[in-house]
Amino acid sequence: MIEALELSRRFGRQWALRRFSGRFEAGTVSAVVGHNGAGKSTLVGLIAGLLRPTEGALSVLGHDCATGPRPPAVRSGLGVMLHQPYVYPDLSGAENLELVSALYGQPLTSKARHSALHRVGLDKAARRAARTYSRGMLQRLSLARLLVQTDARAWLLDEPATGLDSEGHQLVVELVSELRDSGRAVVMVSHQAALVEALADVSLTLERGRLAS
Amino acid sequence: MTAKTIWLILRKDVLIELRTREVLTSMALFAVLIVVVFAFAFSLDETRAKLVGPGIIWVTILFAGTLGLYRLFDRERDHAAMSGLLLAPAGPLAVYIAKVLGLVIFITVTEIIVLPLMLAFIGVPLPLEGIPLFALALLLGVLGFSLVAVLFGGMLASTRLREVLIPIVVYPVVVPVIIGGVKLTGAAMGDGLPGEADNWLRLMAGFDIIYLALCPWVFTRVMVE
Amino acid sequence: MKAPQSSLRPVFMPLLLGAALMGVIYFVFAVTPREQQMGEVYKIFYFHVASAMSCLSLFFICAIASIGYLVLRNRKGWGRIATLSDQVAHGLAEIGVLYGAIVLTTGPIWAKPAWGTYWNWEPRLTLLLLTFFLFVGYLVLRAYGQRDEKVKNMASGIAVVGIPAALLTHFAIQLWKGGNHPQVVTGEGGGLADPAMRQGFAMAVGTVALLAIYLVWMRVKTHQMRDEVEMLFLDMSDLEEARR
Amino acid sequence: MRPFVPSATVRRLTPVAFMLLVVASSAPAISAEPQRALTFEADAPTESVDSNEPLALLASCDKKLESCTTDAVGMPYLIAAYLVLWAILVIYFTLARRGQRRLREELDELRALVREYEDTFLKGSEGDTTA
Repeated sequence: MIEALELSRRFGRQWALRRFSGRFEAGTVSAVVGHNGAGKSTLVGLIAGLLRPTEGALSVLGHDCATGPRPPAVRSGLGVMLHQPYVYPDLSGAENLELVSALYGQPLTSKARHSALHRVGLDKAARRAARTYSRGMLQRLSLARLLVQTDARAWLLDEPATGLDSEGHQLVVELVSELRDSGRAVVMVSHQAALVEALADVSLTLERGRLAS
Repeated sequence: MTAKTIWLILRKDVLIELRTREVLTSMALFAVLIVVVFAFAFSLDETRAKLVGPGIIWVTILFAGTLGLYRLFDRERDHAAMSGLLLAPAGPLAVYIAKVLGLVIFITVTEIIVLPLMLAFIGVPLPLEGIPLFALALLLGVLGFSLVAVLFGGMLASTRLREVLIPIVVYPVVVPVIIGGVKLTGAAMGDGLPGEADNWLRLMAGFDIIYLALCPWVFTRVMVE
Repeated sequence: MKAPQSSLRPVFMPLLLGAALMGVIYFVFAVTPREQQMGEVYKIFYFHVASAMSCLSLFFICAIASIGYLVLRNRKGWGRIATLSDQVAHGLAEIGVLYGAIVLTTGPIWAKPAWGTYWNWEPRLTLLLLTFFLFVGYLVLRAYGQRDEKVKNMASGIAVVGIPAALLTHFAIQLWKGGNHPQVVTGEGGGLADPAMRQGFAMAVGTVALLAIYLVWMRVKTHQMRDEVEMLFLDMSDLEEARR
Repeated sequence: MRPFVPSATVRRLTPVAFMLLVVASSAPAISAEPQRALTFEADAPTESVDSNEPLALLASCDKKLESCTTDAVGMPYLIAAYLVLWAILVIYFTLARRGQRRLREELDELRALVREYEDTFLKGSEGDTTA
């Protein structure tokens, strides 16, 4: 599904990530844990395709990233939830969700949109502009993408529970478990131990850009 | 897929603009202010207006367009929206075309609002039969400017230096289109040799075609790491 | 592999080039005849036009190298060639801007006695001025951005646009100005009638071009060294990690 | 990936080839014939030429060209131009040279440091096995 071999990326004179190897299989939740600055976000950037590896090999959904840009099938096949929620403040919650769903797959039926927003507890705020949302609500809007982007065969989640209360945590656990049970590969990057214990089948620890032995 | 994405991005930009009306007001206001300043600076009378008028109009379009460019990409900068767009299946090409169309629309709407005012302020008579040539010059000029401006604006949007770099890099490249626009606007206002207008039209059309072919190629290769 | 840095060589080349330059300048001042209308002052043109030619060709080759970088960087196994072409492009742009500075200073100094104004918008100097701005932006970006992939891509993007920009600006200014720049070299406006003038000009062009090649090669070496310094830092952090 | 460096022979040959070229190009200068007047139509000088305009003086000079020894009119500009040429080249060259030297020192220093790391690391690793 997603495989990294001796993956390295440098920023100027330091290795942000050095010789990271790992296989992320379908139907499993793989957690990558580490303190701040351990290279987690760099790894997310590499897998998502925002950064290019300095050394090493990376293949996502069968596409070898060294051979240039990713075909559309791979792009819609990999759902990416970055640390910052991908949202336009002037559009309403519902409009944001429709935009993302249409960009990354098929347009959203109003029924599917309604049920997704309801599931993440945003049905009341759906019409309001995203500018008025709190950080937790923005995170919930991002989580709604997990339900809506049905084409995604693999998910890359960077700190999926930022800004969420305990109920939000529970929501993340439910949603990610559903993804796993439906045979999708989930790569979750987080420094919250509770979340990792609840979900992770496989857990890798990053220290100073390297896999801790 | 790409066409759908272009439409989505464009519709999103226009929708946000209709809600906030932030871009158009700043561009229109900015354009009118420039014209007023120029009108005072040159203390225009009838004869001089015809000489300086086209220049003022096109300088205003250039600066207002640059302002619109910054606004257009500011929206993508916060909330990591640009990476969200670039990772989409349609990729950077759709983003580029959507942003070019967006900028052309914004500048054209600003022109429609501001040009009548400008012509009045400068006091330049635009004869009726000159209008088609003037409109064609505007279209070719604005398209050419947008193709180059969006290429460099998109590329440099994420760097600290964009306000410094974008003008230095964009203005030298769009000079042919600006001179062409000024000359054609002059011709539309009645002076200037008839034969010259065709040359300028050919040059501006060539400019647009060349950059229509080159800019997407460069944008798609540069925006992805 | 340790490059043999013989102490003589780093000094030898600049002295040689300096001597060649002096030789050409001596030839220009002593041997080439005075011009019928402008007397001695026209002799600025030798190095002015020679530098202008080198400047525009440096920008052109820089654009080609940048296209090479953009195309090859994703090909398997072409990584080192891509890095080299990017370093070469950066060096070419730097020396291009240097020569541009020479042209844009000697140009007005020549224009004042010859045509009475420091700047009269004649086509080729204006073309060079605009392309000069484009590559100044290139260098500003290179100087302030770190040396990572994104900055290399953006800089290459700017350089690549240089070719169509120069061509279109050339036609636009021809149309706009009609051009009264004496076609000294290309022969329409009288050209170099005197053989000594032609030799002088050929030597000036030759020396300026060779100086350009040497300076670009020096800058490429510098960029390679800077990359190697970063490589060594990375190796060191590897060794530290392995020892822990 | 190590930076690409031309082979040693290429580097040794370039200065020799270059020197030959310069000598060859300046040879004809030595055998140049004495000066002769020649035709060279720069553009007609601008119409509004008043008396103190240098151009007017120039034009008058060509009537008595043979005896036109001191070209005082153009000389300061000529000298200024060549001074600018030299200034730009020399200043740039010294700055680039100094930067390169500093970089070369840093490079040698780093190479020594890395070699020293490797030695201590190899010695240090006899005892334990590294990951």
